[in-house]
Amino acid sequence: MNPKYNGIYRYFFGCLSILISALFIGLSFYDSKQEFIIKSSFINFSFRFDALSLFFVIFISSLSIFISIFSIKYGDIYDKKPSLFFYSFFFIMSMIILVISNDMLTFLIFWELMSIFSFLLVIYEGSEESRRAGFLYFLMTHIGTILITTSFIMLYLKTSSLSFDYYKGAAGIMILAAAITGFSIKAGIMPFHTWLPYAHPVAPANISAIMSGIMVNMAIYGILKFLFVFGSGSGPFLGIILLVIGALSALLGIMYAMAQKDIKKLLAFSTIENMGIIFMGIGVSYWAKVENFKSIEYLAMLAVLLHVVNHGLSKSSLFMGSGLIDKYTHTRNMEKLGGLSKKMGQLSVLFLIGVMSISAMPPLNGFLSEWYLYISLIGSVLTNNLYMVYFSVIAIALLSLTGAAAGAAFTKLFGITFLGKPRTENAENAVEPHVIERIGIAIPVFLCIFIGIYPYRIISALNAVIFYLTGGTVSSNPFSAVRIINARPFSLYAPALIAIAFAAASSAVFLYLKIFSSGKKRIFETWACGLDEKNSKAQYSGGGFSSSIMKVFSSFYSSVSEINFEKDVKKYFRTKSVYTEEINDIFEKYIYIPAEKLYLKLSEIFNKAANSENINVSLGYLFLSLIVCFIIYIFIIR
Amino acid sequence: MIMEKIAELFIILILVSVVLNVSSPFIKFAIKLYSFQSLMLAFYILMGAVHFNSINLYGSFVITVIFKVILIPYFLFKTLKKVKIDKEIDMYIGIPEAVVFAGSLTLLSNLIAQKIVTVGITFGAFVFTISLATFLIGAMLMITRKTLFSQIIGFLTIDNAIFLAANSITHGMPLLVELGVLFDLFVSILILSILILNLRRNAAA
Amino acid sequence: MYELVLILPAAALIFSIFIDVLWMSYVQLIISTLVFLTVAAISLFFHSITVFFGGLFFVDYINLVILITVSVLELFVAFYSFGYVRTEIKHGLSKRKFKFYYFWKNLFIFSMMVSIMSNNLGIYWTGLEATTLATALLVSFNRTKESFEATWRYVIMCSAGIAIGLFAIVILYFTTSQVYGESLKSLSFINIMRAGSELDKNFLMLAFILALVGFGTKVGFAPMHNWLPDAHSQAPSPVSALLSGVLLNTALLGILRFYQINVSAGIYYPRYFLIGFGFFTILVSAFSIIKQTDYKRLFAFSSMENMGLIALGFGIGGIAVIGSLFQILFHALNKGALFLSSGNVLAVTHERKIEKIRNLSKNFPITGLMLLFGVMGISGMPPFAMFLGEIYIMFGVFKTNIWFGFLVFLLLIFIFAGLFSKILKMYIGVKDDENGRQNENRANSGTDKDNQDRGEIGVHPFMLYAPLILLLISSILLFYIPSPFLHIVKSASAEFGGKIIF
Amino acid sequence: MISSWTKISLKRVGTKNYTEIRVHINDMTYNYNIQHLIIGIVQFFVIVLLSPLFAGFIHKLKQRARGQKGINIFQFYINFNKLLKKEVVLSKDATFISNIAPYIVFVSYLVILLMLPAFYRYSLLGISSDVILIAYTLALSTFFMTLYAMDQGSAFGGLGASREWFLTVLSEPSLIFIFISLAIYTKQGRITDIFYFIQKGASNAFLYGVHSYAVSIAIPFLLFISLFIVSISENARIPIDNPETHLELTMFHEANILEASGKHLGIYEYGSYLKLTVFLTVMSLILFPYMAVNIYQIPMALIVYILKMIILCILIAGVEIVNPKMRVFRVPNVLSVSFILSLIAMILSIRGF
Repeated sequence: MNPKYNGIYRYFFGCLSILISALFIGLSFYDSKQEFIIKSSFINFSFRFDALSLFFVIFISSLSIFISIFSIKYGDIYDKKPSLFFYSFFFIMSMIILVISNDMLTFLIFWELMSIFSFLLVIYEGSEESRRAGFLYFLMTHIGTILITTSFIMLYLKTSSLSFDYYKGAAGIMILAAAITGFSIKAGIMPFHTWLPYAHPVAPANISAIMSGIMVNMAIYGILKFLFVFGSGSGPFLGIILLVIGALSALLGIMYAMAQKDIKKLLAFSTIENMGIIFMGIGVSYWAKVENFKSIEYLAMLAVLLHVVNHGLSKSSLFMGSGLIDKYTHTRNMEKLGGLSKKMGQLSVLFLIGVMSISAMPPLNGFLSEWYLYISLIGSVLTNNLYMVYFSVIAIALLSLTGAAAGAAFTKLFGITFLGKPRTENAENAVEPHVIERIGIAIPVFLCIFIGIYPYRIISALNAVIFYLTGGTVSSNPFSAVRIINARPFSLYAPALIAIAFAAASSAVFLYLKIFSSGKKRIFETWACGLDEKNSKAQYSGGGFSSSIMKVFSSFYSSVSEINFEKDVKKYFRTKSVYTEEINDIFEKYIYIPAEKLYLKLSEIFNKAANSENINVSLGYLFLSLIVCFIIYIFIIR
Repeated sequence: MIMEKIAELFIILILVSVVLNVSSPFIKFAIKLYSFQSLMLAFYILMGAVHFNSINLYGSFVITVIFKVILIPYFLFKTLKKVKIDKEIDMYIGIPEAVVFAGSLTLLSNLIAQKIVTVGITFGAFVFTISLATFLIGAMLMITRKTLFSQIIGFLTIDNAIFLAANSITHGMPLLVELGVLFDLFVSILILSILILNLRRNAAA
Repeated sequence: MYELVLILPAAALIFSIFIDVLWMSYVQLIISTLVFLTVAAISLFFHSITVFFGGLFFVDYINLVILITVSVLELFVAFYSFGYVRTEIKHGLSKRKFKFYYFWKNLFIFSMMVSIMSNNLGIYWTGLEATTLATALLVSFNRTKESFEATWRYVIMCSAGIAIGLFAIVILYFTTSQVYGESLKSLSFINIMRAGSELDKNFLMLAFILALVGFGTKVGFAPMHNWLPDAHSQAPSPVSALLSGVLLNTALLGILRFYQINVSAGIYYPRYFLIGFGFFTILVSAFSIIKQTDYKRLFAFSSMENMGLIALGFGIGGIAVIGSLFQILFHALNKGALFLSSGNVLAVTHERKIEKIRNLSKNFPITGLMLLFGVMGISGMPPFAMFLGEIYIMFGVFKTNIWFGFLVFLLLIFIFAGLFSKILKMYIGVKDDENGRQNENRANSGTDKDNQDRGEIGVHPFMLYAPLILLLISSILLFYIPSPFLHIVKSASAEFGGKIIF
Repeated sequence: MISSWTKISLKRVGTKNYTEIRVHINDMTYNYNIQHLIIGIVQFFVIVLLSPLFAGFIHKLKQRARGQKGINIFQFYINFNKLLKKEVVLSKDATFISNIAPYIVFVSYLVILLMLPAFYRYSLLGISSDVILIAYTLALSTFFMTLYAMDQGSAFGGLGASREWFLTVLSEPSLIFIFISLAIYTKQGRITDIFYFIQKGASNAFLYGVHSYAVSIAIPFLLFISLFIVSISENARIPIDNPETHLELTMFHEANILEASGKHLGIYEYGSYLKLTVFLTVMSLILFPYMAVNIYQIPMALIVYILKMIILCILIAGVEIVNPKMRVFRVPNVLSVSFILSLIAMILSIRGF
């Protein structure tokens, strides 16, 4: 391989994934009800475009087009090991084929292929950190796959068919529970989330963007397929469980996000949060489906689908942005950044919009889906159902807490990283990213704004999916109020109107100030109580920013912090003190690590007993098993 | 009738040789006992051959004598000479306990044989008891003794037990099969001897 | 044509005595290819049970599956050996040793072929014991203390086990001689099957149990498995591949024959014994695998697990039998790839310990990736064909009991975790400081210049291609299974009462 | 699809000389006519213009209670005007955030006020005056204010931002809860509808003795207390924050805008008055929902509104005078009380009191 041509892989696979994604988009627009089967000798690979998979095909393809555009330039730091582009191409393809597959073996094969390629991308950097992350990720995802396989096996035994066509309404509670558990491992829902904050940060940024923006949503696809297509529509408590788990993981996800220093890790925890929000929507929708509250079902489903789109767009753009920060400053640690906004002006604007979108600030798209979720939760409170009322009240409480905490976490992210003074030289030497990289981020960010302000087009498009899943639609009318339990209009959020109001009010204020205030401006240094203003260390640090909130919610964390002073120095004139803080995941600490220890202990006992070095013992086992079999035999023949 | 009694004597001698084997820590003696035991087996087969006038059993007698009585003990002796071990030192259970254990295994096998043997076996449950007991005691030898030779002896005892069973409950396996089995046994003893030598050399080095 | 399958390995055996090693590697390639072609031709035109060599040997659907497995794996092992011999000779092993290697390997193959195709159970026994003896000296190929100990354990345990198997054959012979009289005829499998229900059921079952424990020792069922990890670890890698991929299946064939006889006689208890041993084997392997420190032992435990799974499948019957039959071939391919690619690492570094091997992604990019993918395949992940086998077995398991299915899956997850954590550590793990320094010192103190670069460059390209192609085949088989093989599997499963639902 | 979109029909209605813009799609009609629009705009401007007065009134009350002479209650208008005339001093480290954040903060309060009914049943943005939207718009203002605080790289800015979010994380859920409790209580989602509903129910019950809607005193009372606590925390009032101090240890709100000057400071200050007014207005509506339904009731409603606001101002000033400032980490205790009160209110309203 001539190093001169290294870039060719990047261009080739980048363009290829753009082309094929575009092809799939075209295919799905061309004819929405295609079905084809590739016959092999033993298993048939059948594929089908239905409304749900169509939605996901377009979603995956369009996001991967943006990310591919981005990585065409961004990837040049990975030119030395071009396997990145190869893997990521297949990663995208396997996801696209996954959502159109129409029988269980095809589904499982491409599901696992997706996992394998994403795993290879996680360990791409080849560091010790990436090994641990990769192992954890692959183990967890394997467990998930096995649970999914289990549910498919049970479906197969029930219907004696491999094709999805026969699974409609066949899945009972057991099957659904297994499938949901399996998929929620992939989605990173709270008790199973441990892999996610490790795996997402270690991968290259474009891969993190794909994983967080697209891949976790494959789990949502699976759950929707199982609950709303295969599900027999029983067990309303499943919906409630999903709601509660979703709410908890939303809250805990964002609480942990707030505590992070690593930009990508923060974003990864935020992915957990958003998956939690999506799960809440699914839970409400499924519960409403079982209990036959139609309009709540549709609204919650709209919330789910919209949030999938919104989260995909904003999270992928944020991950791409974090990749650019990493690329141009060589660090992802917020405590070493700061003041990037001056160096990377355009990126910071894009990043700001992404951050606003993901923390659900009103005129943008993130708020839209959360609003629908709130409305459906309020609706389920209003149904007066005996149990759901309390759970949805709790869910509203947790969701509102999540919303506020998301604001705090992302203020920290943006404020510490982009604003203030540069904290290290890394941050000082940053430059504006290449234009192609900016374009790659700009498109999803633009879409965020577009969907946020003018969502009617996408809602009317999503109605096809909602109809496929639930049998009803949500009005895509700008001025049609939502109804939740009875025919009376309940409420309305008209984003376009709000946006216009914002624009009008700001221009009015601007004009007023233009006319009535002095336009004088003076640039001067920040007042720092007379101290040296060059000292960037005087700024608030990221850890300090979140510490007060963390102190209030300290029961969620198991944090260990200590301050080390140099010894033998005068008490009040220390030259140096070291503050270390370690924030541990409570699930990791109280569930995963003890489980691992238990397994290792058991294996040690087993290993000692079963794999004895002593040949006499081995022979003893041989004859012992003979005798045991003999005794059983004697009992059998009587 | 008298033939049967004589055959029973041979069989009892097999069991006795095995029990003697258990009671002695000397390897040379054990190999000799094995040779004797195989000879008793061969005589037993010969009795069967005379009784049924079966050419198959005559052939079986010949190859048993060649392989089990002569060749295998010869090679074991040769190896033993090179390795220079004469006594079993490490045992998991002491000799008196082992002998008592062997006795109880015989009782156990009698019990099992009574239970299993229902239909016409040539010489009845008696042979089955003995062969099972021999089998189990051989297994016990393999399990309880650490020296490699004792393990080989135990293995060979098991093999003899199976041969005894084969020649008592049936009129011997087909000659082709028997030849193959004995040849395999012989080769395995050869290989085990080589291994003993190599292990010894490695341990010495 | 059928005779060729026996004659060709015998010819190779004879050649190996007289021809120089380097020439022998070519001859071996040709003969292995011929064997493969013969078996391919047999399986293409196979339509019913065929007897040859005067009724002593036969081919039916079940042993044809194993025959195909042997011939395919043998072909790749021959390929691999071609490079292996050259690499090892370059690294300073004597040619005479490899003459030995070829001799014993061909004897092993020959006796295995005899064993697989024998119609007569006595001959089956002889062949199986012969495989033990033929591989014994291959296991001690390295002539170290560990290898001799492993061989000792292997020979003693397998001989004792197979002696028990002989007991089973004796009892079976006694039972059948009631029908056919005392001759070679009453050990003929075809005849026994024909007699079927006339035989004494108690004795048949006793024979089955003895066969299960006896041959099960050689299959590697827990708790009789103790020889297996050591032997697999100490044998030269191509031999390990053969041991794991086909020898275990050959031993399993014996159990299956007894099982078939029992089934034909209408006895249904044996399946519980198969399920029990299969499950227990998976259990033991699941809890032992994480504690292994030697990477070839790791794969050995994985082989145990897979044999357990196959036995489980046969025991459960129905749809699971198809899975088990698939698994026999697919496991051989995948495990072959694993052992062969681990052989690459071993051939260059001469290190068996996992902790001594680090950062394969840099030094052995292709081999490391093959190991990684191989482990994925062996854990039943697509795009490798074992996915099919495993899922079909699990169909059966879940059909019997859902919770049992969950339990088996849990154990499989443990095994995957154990295997994968170790392999991943080898692939991109970073050494601890102390170990790292130690290893560096050893590398510098080495006299041989070739040993110093310790990379994939020191490996003959054939050693890379063989496992690569095996993995590729495994991957292709997931998407396309040749219809003759499918037909064979279907018919074979029909003999166990398997029903195929597509 | 387009056919189902907005149909805006303009027509002359009868003898009345105004145009009615009727927005109706499929099923829902929300009447807007010129009258509503004009009164909505008037209402908006009245509140916006009055808001510094309320703040000044509270300030004055506090000072008088402490025995000081006190400022002119129109002082804040003067301050605002003066600040506009001053030059803006920007930090060297300031970015575009510093230039846009004051506007966005200010405008988001304006937008909330556009949605809020004060003394007239319809507001200008009444059609889209969802309660959750209001709560999140408040969060938007906090978001930009804290970004502004962190923009200059001063130590106080980060401190202020951190503390501001600390408060918001605790009070925002309470606020949302209060709003959603109201929504559940009335089964209405829009703030205009909510208070109209309460008003109608109350008037039906008390004036005509018709219990056509569920009427409760307990629930609004609980919500009022809860909202009172929240508004004290959100508006940086005394037990939690002190808007008059610039001591770094006690600053919450002021630390955020410490670097602001000139017109930026002016609109920040004005924004804080607006925010106070928003909270006071909502409280006043919970306390005594009386809004004009037609143009003739407006003078009465306006007077009632101002009266209510004066009462609330006195209340807040009273609380500020009586209480000392509390430790930062005692704030969660107080806010959790508000949260629980609103939770109880919600549960009560579900079960149909």
